[in-house]
Amino acid sequence: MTNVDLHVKIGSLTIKNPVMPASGTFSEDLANVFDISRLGAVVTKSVVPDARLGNPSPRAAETAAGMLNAVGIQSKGVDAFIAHTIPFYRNFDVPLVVSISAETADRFAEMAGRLTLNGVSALEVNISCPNLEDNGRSYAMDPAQTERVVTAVRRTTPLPLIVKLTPNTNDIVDVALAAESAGADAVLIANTFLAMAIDIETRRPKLGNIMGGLSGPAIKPIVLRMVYQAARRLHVPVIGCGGICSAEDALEYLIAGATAVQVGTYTFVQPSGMLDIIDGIERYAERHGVTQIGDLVNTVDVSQCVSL
Amino acid sequence: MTNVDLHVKIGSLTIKNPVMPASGTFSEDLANVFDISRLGAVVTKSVVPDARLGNPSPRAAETAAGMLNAVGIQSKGVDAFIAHTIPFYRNFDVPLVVSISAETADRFAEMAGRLTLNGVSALEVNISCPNLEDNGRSYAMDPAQTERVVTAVRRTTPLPLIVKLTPNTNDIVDVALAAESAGADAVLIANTFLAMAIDIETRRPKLGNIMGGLSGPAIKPIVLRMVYQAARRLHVPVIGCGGICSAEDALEYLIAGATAVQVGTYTFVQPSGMLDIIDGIERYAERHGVTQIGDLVNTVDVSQCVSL
Amino acid sequence: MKQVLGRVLQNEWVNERYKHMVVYAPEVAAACMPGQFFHIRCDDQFTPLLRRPMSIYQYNADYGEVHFLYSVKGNGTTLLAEKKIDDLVDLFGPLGKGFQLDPHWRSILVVARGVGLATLAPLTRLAAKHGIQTHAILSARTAEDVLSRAYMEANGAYVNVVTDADGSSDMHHVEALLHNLIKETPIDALFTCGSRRLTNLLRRVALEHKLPGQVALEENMGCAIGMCFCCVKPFLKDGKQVNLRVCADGPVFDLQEVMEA
Amino acid sequence: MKQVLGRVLQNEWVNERYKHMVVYAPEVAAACMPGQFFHIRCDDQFTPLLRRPMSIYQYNADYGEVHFLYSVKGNGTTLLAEKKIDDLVDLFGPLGKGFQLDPHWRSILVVARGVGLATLAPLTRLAAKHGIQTHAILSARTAEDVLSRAYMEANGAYVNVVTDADGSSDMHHVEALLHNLIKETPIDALFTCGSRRLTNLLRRVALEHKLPGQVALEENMGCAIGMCFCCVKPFLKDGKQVNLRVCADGPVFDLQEVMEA
Ligand SMILES: Cc1cc2nc3c(=O)[nH]c(=O)nc-3n(C[C@H](O)[C@H](O)[C@H](O)COP(=O)(O)OP(=O)(O)OC[C@H]3O[C@@H](n4cnc5c(N)ncnc54)[C@H](O)[C@@H]3O)c2cc1C
Ligand SMILES: Cc1cc2nc3c(=O)[nH]c(=O)nc-3n(C[C@H](O)[C@H](O)[C@H](O)COP(=O)(O)OP(=O)(O)OC[C@H]3O[C@@H](n4cnc5c(N)ncnc54)[C@H](O)[C@@H]3O)c2cc1C
Ligand SMILES: Cc1cc2nc3c(=O)[nH]c(=O)nc-3n(C[C@H](O)[C@H](O)[C@H](O)COP(=O)(O)O)c2cc1C
Ligand SMILES: Cc1cc2nc3c(=O)[nH]c(=O)nc-3n(C[C@H](O)[C@H](O)[C@H](O)COP(=O)(O)O)c2cc1C
Ligand code: FES
Ligand code: FES
Repeated sequence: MTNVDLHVKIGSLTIKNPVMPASGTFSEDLANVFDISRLGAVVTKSVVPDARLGNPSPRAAETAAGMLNAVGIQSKGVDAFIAHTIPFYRNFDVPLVVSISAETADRFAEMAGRLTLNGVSALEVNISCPNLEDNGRSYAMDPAQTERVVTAVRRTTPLPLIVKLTPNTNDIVDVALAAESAGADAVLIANTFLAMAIDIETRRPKLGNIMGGLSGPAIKPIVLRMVYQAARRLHVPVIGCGGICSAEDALEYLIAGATAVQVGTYTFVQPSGMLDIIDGIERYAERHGVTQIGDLVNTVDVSQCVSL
Repeated sequence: MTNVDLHVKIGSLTIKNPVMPASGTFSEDLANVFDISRLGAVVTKSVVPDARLGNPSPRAAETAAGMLNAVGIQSKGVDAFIAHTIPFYRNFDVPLVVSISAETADRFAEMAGRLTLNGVSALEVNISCPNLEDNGRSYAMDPAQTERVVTAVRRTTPLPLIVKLTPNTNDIVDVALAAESAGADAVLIANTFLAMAIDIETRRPKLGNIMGGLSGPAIKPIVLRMVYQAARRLHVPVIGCGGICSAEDALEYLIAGATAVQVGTYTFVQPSGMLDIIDGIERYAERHGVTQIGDLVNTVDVSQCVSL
Repeated sequence: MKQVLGRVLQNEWVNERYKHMVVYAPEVAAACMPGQFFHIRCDDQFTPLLRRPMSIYQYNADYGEVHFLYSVKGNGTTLLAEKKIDDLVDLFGPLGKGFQLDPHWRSILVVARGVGLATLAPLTRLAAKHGIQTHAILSARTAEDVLSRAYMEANGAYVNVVTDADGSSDMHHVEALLHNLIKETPIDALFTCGSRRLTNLLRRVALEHKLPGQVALEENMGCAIGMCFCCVKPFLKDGKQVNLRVCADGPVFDLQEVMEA
Repeated sequence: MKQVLGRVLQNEWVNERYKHMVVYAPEVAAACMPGQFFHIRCDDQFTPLLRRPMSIYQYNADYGEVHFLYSVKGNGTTLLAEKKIDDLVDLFGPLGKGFQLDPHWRSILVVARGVGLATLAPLTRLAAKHGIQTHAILSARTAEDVLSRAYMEANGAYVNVVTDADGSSDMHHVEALLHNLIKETPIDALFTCGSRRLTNLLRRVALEHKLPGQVALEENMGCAIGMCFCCVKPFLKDGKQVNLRVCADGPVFDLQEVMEA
């Protein structure tokens, strides 16, 4: 169609364009809406070792330019996942990224080992979900914990590892460096912000779980800043995720330093929005004479700025 | 006018209603728009020891339901402040809260001492401004640093101390507890989130300072969560600040545990918006049979929720 | 399911709180079933960010029309209410599993209140097509608030109206009415929507009379197509709790399996 | 300064990119001065969140009218462009310090391009009131794009049009034109707006001819009344850099003090 080469590399995995869905906001169902093989990759909802019910309802609430969710991880467990989900994606010509989550490093490693299967192109290690740990804490809040769990996972699989970080930390760069040094092939910035909303008439939290994760356009400027800070320091690719709702948003992330992006909440707003984003990136690249999309990554021009 | 008593106490200071402006979003100029003595208190832009130019322009950019600013602290210094600003407010029947900022604990303490003056009702200790410290770091990212600076300030002034925290931390509760144990009369949650935006056509950051602080409705759910977490653990009052644009928003904060609130960005949207918020709080209290507004504080009902 | 930009043909107040919107959207009008819904984007800005689920109130494949009957309550529905004739409205659907009618049934009993009146109205028409008689108990604050009465009657339903105004909407009275109707006519199945109290009542009555029943539920939604698990409610299947998605496993569920109502 | 809800009397395209909006707002129309601006809320949602600064293009105290001439470029101005007659628009103003005219002057020279045409138009009228003759150089892409020509001429200005289309807007050509005009007529002061290149040029010319000058600047704004220091630009006062607020210390500044242009 055009002269722009949109391929990017995430470790040993090459994907045909830098746009993929965010874990938990995508499933087989979207194949009913558009041809999902047009995506750079597909990413599953985080799968956990055993079947889980997830959190009580209500699980979603809306905020200004954002949404809260406290789905937790409702999952049929890894066995059902291997039996049903992986085979489904064999019908599509698109790399499958499987997001995994667990409550101990050992179980993380065990999951990674079991999921090192034909048809799985990469693993996304979700050490950041704010709903699973005590008081919203997670591995990815702390560099040492991050290093520990990524090291364990690295031992059990040769698949490319994408480590998904939490934005609920005061030093994203240290955590990202810890993930990198433990063997991550890419870091994904970021999961949702721990947040809350209250119904003032009933005085009850709007989520059954009291707190939940904030996603959507509201968070974009914060996550973009984190991607910028991390990309400056890491050698492995950074994948950006937070509030992307347009090609312009995705391009902001690429320019800030992301090699690829994930789109979450926007798919709820525009079910086929990811395709528009891919097309828009391509048009921008053409207009700006960018022949390989990777040439755009990390090109933010701060020469006229005073550094903070 | 009504039967609702809106007074609240911040340490030894009693204010006539729980609504005040946020530092940096208010100045003498607003007295041209409405009668500022209707506010619970007025709060000055953070004043620093010596005159400063602040950051390069552009200093502001807009984001989804939010804004970025990297004003830095443009200030005429504390001498000019004492000579001109404090006398101005003597004409108004409203408590004056002076926000102070400095780059070392000693200078913080020195400023607090100098500003312990007739006409100053409380000091707000801004240890959270993300623009002043290296790579966006600030005292309030760390409990030990917070304790150190608040202890120093506490020694030089008997005025009520409101310690303003940053949301750029992974444990707001520890930092708040540190401020409390060092002698804070209240903690103010929170300042802005370190964030960024890029113009994709020029590939330059939208702020002259590269990064800046995100404020406005976008951040409300995150800050509200922090207020909720801190209020559960502290004995001193929590003041909530982040994205408040309506009486409903202010009430959400009170119910979550804030004794008072500050309004920042919304004053740019509706210059007299704080008055509508005060009126709306009063109407809600009347409708709900709340006679003393303090009775609403910390009344969030989590009995039907599963705790995170 | 499709995402289409429909054109507003009508958007009028039917009483103080409800509006009736007719959208020209031939690409989707033909696929609608009673009990299904559309996920509607109320504005192209990000406040509100999410779409709003709205039941299909009426649909007409020949005219390419989809109708909604909605209560104007918050940000999203207020923006919907502002739409003028010829404005475009972004519809995604039809979504979810609708009501199931067994062709052997001869008559069904429908009990509705509030927005449930919108959801259950098209069921009457489908029932009529299958030669099934609808008996309806429509509950509202006042007689004027009973929105779908004319539409249901035009489709052959026998309608009983109960109101808060004359006290007849009281649960005891409705229960008595239900028992009476079931005694007098050979009711084959019960249908209801939304309200927790009505659902509880109907479940009890259904159990007592050993009748099957279906209920359309509501829950805050994210994706509306089964991906995000935001909209789940707890159900009882074979004695065990399962969390089912209102958008994809419902919004219509077996009355006996509902737990939370 | 006041915050008022004005009523839109007119909102029409004047060329491909610009619209002319007339708002009925008698509470503020009487207080307007050329060079001042209003801070306008384009929508009552939070996207966009902030108000947008817009120069006063014309004002008429007798009719209670305030006019804006705006280029439709982003989210805020697109929403403004959607306003229909009788819609309300939330104005805060008039704000800032306008142009200063010395009653002893006999003629002024105005050089404008783009939105500067809106900002400088009312100056001509005020000058005329004071018996001061305006000479204007209006620059645009094409002759049709020169928006305020008729309005300025109606207020007695001598207008020179330069365009990109015929190459006459080239800086060298404009500079020559300036020198010529100043030689031929007794110009007392220079005025311009916005464009960096024009400002630089005018500053040089003003210095050379020892003429005073004023320039209206633009910067992203928060509060627009001097509180937040978001809108500052660097200026040279007595040889030292100071950061002045475009909203409160300007938007009109002494041409010689501008640093960044
Ligand atoms: C399957 C289904 C069918 C529905 N059909 C109808 C109908 O035909 N007519 C009608 O008037 N209403 C119907 N509703 C309810 C309707 O979706 C809500 O009234 C609407 O979303 C409120 O939006 P708002 O912005 O005006 O209100 P707000 O209260 O401002 O909404 C805030 C948030 O809460 C969510 N929300 C609020 N109430 C509900 C609710 N009852 N269900 C789901 N989410 C909610 C909104 O989606 C939004 O995210 C239906 C709901 C569902 C789930
Ligand atoms: C004192 C003053 C007077 C002005 N007068 C006029 C006028 O008469 N006619 C006219 O067409 N324009 C005028 N402008 C510029 C006008 O304010 C911007 O074009 C407008 O804000 C763009 O808004 P947007 O949402 O359409 O664009 P966007 O590009 O979507 O705006 C994004 C953000 O950038 C800010 N922004 C973008 N451009 C400017 C700018 N040039 N100045 C300040 N902020 C900007 C917006 O306020 C907003 O926060 C004036 C600006 C100032 C400061
Ligand atoms: C409803 C919902 C469910 C989510 N579930 C998961 C999950 O299971 N695992 C995970 O790593 N992230 C999960 N996320 C986080 C997203 O993958 C993504 O990181 C976040 O939403 C930010 O991106 P966005 O702003 O584009 O939505 C979920 C997000 C939402 C909104
Ligand atoms: C333009 C601007 C300048 C600010 N300057 C200061 C400051 O000098 N000192 C300070 O403590 N906080 C400052 N803040 C932060 C606000 O006081 C407030 O904490 C923040 O904006 C969040 O509240 P909001 O969402 O209501 O705006 C500033 C905020 C803005 C928008
Ligand atoms: S709304 Fe996403 S699964 Fe139902
Ligand atoms: S915009 Fe706030 S000082 Fe100018």
